[in-house]
Amino acid sequence: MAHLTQYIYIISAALFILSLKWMNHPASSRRGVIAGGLGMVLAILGTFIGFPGADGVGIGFVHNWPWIITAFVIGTVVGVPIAYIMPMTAVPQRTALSHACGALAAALVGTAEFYQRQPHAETELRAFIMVALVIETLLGYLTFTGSLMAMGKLQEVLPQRPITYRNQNAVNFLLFAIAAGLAIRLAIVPTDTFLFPIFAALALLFGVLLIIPIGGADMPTVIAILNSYAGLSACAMGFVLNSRLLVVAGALDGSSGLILSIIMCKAMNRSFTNVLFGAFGQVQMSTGKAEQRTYRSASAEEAASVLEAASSVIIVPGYGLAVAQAQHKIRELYDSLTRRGVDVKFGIHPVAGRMPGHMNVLMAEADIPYDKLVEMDEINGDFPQCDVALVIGANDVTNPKARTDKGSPIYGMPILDVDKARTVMVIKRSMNPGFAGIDNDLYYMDKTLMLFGDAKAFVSELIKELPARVAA
Amino acid sequence: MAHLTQYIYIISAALFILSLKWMNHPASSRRGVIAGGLGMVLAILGTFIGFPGADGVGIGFVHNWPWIITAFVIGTVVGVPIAYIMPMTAVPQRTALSHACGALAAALVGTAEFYQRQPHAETELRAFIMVALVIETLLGYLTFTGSLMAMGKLQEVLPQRPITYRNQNAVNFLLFAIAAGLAIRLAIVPTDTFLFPIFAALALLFGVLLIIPIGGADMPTVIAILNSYAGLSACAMGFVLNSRLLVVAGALDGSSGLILSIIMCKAMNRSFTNVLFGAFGQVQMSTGKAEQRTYRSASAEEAASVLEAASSVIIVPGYGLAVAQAQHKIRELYDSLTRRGVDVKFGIHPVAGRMPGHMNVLMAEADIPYDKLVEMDEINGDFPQCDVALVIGANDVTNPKARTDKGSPIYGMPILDVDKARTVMVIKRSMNPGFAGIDNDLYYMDKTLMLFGDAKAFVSELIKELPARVAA
Amino acid sequence: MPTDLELELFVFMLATFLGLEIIRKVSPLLHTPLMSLTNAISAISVVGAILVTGAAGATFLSKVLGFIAITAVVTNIVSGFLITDRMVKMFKRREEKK
Amino acid sequence: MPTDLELELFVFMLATFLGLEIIRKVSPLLHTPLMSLTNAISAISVVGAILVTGAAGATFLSKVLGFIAITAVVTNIVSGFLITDRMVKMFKRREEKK
Ligand SMILES: NC(=O)c1ccc[n+]([C@@H]2O[C@H](COP(=O)([O-])OP(=O)(O)OC[C@H]3O[C@@H](n4cnc5c(N)ncnc54)[C@H](OP(=O)(O)O)[C@@H]3O)[C@@H](O)[C@H]2O)c1
Ligand SMILES: NC(=O)c1ccc[n+]([C@@H]2O[C@H](COP(=O)([O-])OP(=O)(O)OC[C@H]3O[C@@H](n4cnc5c(N)ncnc54)[C@H](OP(=O)(O)O)[C@@H]3O)[C@@H](O)[C@H]2O)c1
Repeated sequence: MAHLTQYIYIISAALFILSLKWMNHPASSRRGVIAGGLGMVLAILGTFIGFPGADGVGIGFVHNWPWIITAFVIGTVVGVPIAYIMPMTAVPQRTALSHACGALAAALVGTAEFYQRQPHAETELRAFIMVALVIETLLGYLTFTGSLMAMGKLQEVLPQRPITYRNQNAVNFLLFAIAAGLAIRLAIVPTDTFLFPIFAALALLFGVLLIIPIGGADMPTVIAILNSYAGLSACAMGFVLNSRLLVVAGALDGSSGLILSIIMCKAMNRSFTNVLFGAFGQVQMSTGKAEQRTYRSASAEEAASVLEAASSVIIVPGYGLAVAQAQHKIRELYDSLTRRGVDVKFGIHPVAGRMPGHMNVLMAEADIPYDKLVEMDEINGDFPQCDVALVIGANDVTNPKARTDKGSPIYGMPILDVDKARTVMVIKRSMNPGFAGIDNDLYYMDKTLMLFGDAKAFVSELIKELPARVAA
Repeated sequence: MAHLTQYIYIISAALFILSLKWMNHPASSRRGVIAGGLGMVLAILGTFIGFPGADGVGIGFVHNWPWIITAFVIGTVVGVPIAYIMPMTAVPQRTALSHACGALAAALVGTAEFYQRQPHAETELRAFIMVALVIETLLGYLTFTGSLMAMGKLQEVLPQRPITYRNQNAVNFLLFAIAAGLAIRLAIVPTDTFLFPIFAALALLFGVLLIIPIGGADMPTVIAILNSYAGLSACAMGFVLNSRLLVVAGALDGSSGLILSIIMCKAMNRSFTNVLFGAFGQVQMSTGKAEQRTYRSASAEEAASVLEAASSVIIVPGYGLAVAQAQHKIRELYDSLTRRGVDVKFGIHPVAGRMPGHMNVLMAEADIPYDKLVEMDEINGDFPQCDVALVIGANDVTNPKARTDKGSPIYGMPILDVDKARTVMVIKRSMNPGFAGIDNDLYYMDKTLMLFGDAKAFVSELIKELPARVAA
Repeated sequence: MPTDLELELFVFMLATFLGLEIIRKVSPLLHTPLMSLTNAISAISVVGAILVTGAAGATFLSKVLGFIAITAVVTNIVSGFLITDRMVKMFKRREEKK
Repeated sequence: MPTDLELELFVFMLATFLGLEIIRKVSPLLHTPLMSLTNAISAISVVGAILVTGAAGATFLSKVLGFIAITAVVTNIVSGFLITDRMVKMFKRREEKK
């Protein structure tokens, strides 16, 4: 039976790979999810089938069934509602929570193995196994608390702004150095069991301290990095348990997190270190105040008449749309304009919203066909020929300062060229700056109309105005 | 030391992977070749270092140094001149030859292992090892003779046309069935040593029979398939010797051959089975004769005046260019036209020539910058705006029948839309058909000028005419 | 003969290269579902959690830690695959209704 | 514990996926050098040939077959890498001379 398990694991790993491969296109993505789920079910069944006997080899029986079954039942009972009740706007928080769960599990398994193997420390906690084990638990515990902090910030339970104090980086570094020192000591002398709880506590603390100086708006990047850590932790578990399946799944997760964080950093024109140690949001917040400048604002009625006269409209959604949960209203607006023969497209910036691809999911949730969601590089050529660019709750990703003002904190970040459209309309609640805390020159252009109000409420009004005008 | 070897092997495998990765662009391709070479040197050194002792484990010494060193010296002495003397037009033949060498080596190693391990057959020729071993030798021997046949056909030592006889596929199948039967028997009873030579002989024979019914022009696809077999054979050797490095390198080679043959089949709109069992070339050869149709031909002088009047020219190279070795002359033509302010580009069809990418190598050899070599899908949009399409030794890849004539053997094959250019000029020696053996409607169009002559000679004349006309 | 460490390192190297290649090709449209999918897949640590909890000689500590671990990852598996499925189902090319 | 076969199958599966991903991305410009490069890489069977020839108890047959095998693959290694290098060096973006 143990051999059968190995073959099942090979199939399971292949399914995980196919699963990610099929995510390369929406048309095959559902197949991808099913392949992944099947791989997981096979892996679990395979593990039960191939359970080693008391002597560590051959056919055996799973012990402690009640514990295992209860845990499976609880996990399922908790998991199903999370999946179905969670609104799409809360996906970033849910992702952070599940990183926390995954990392905790890895850390706890590592801890259990550490104590369980003590009686045979000589053979079963050899140097390389201990190295893998301390990496597993270190990453596991710090990702656990780090992800919880990230979740708190995204859910706005914790303060969004970075919390900084003097010598913060030095303190963090010192803490990390102590934890690393203990880890090395444990790897050399695995029988020093009393050091383990201290090591674990330091890792947990370090996870908290690592996140508090990072602003709420940087949480998406942090989540991707924590994703990577959680994957590496599962990978390390694979080294401890000598399981290739774990190594492969962990490595896939690790590389995914790495690539997503690189994509995000690039789209924001920032470096890893800047995200992790920059306390970016806070510093800029204060530079927002400039001399009084004039802008034009308009009512929903006026805006509706502009939209109606247009033959092509590009809608640019941003973080404010997610906050206002306006996706379904936007779909109504899209329908209503399309019915009038207006050509409507969506310009999606890679870091609009609070997670890479976040806007795509929200628009898809509202049943907007995905071929209307156009990536930044592709849509930028279309703005000069477009009659109206309608910006809804987006700010930084449309700021022309990124192109021109070398002193600006967002200088060099690629943006949507909204300012090249014939007319620009911006729905937001005030003249307040966005995440980067800087003024947006777009709002002061002659061709720009500011539409003040909550995204959802304003779009509803727009929709109401549109048919009225047709009747007239 | 044996452990060091394992780490060296990991690095070596990583270098092979990087090597292929860097082939994704000409700018990094040299780095790719160097990485591959480095990986190979490391692997060889690692093997010497980690040689197992007489007991099969631990540090040991390499025996039979004189044999090994002599073999290395001979291999090097033979290999260097091949690399430097081989003209680029003969690359397909060289590739076939090297597949033969690689496959032979795999087959011989498998054979040696088979006899060497006989005394310990019980433990060292267990079922799975024998399965791998017979796969290794079967693929190795048949690829060896198959590749030699392919080389003979490409070098035109052997007749190009397919050799067919009644019940050919049945005979081949029977032969293969016997070989497979012996293989199974050997896998079950590895001590039946007398069966092995029969098995090997059948595999060698099968390689010959497999290739003779395939036409010379299909050899490129055959070579890619044999490439795949050679890789799989190395892979099987990895299973026999329990070496992951061999498994990885073999799998990389195997997938490369597979993908290249798929690309070629797609570009010809044919299936694998059609290539392997279709005896394609011969059947069509006879359908070439049609009623007399009129065409216009022109002299080099007239052609030169047309070229000079043009402001944009697309040159379409084909198999005839390789035959005539005209690549350097074409470079001169390119220079001369460019100097006159004519915009010159090259339209490269994926299966022009005798190997995928063959035309690119020839053009690169003549120092034509690779950004002027445009792939089919990209250049097809440019033909309608192009003054002159100059076809040099290409035929099938420009035949409009592929688009229109459902009965044509090349129907559905994507072609270069040469017929959409304002003027078409075709350099070839006669009105004879190309590989597919069918008439080319292109030649009978009103806007087409036939330029009869050997590609190299005719282009030389063209070049001579060009400056003369400027002076006039 | 290679040790376990050497084997696992080899596998790790291959899987990392593969992961980087594959993820780089994922459509930007799907980056959010991708994140929840990889997260669900990394819940493969359920294998380790089962091994720890179900082992013949599992101590009480192992059972408790393993129990928490299984609960946590099964939550991830269930919610991860289901929510990813919910997300990708939303992506439609042409509008079906109306 | 997994057997050798199971380990190698795992590695084979990974390497095949990786190969397919990577090769698919190779520029069509470079398909000819790609073929000679993979061919040179598959000459890694030199490792097997050395093991056969250099083994302590190698029979005369093993030595002869191994000798031929080494000669054949070393030819492939040397000519394969050198000719590929010659080819890729030819690919230039801008013309240097003149
Ligand atoms: N997506 C990612 O992966 C990611 C990762 C890290 C960082 N970020 C950062 O997040 C930012 C995203 O840019 P963005 O343009 O989408 O957002 P933004 O620059 O943060 O601007 C959002 C705008 O929405 C408005 N808003 C808020 N609530 C609203 C409501 N209920 N109704 C209408 N408007 C509302 C706000 O203006 P008012 O207050 O005036 O209404 C604000 O100016 C970028 O700076 C990016 O670097 C994103
Ligand atoms: N590249 C690959 O990977 C590959 C693989 C498999 C099959 N193929 C097949 O090979 C064919 C390639 O198409 P192609 O258009 O390049 O070649 P083609 O259709 O074979 O035509 C070559 C033409 O070149 C002319 N020619 C021969 N020697 C010449 C010389 N010395 N000077 C001038 N012209 C000469 C011949 O006409 P004259 O005799 O009148 O001079 C012939 O019509 C396709 O049918 C393709 O399917 C290619």
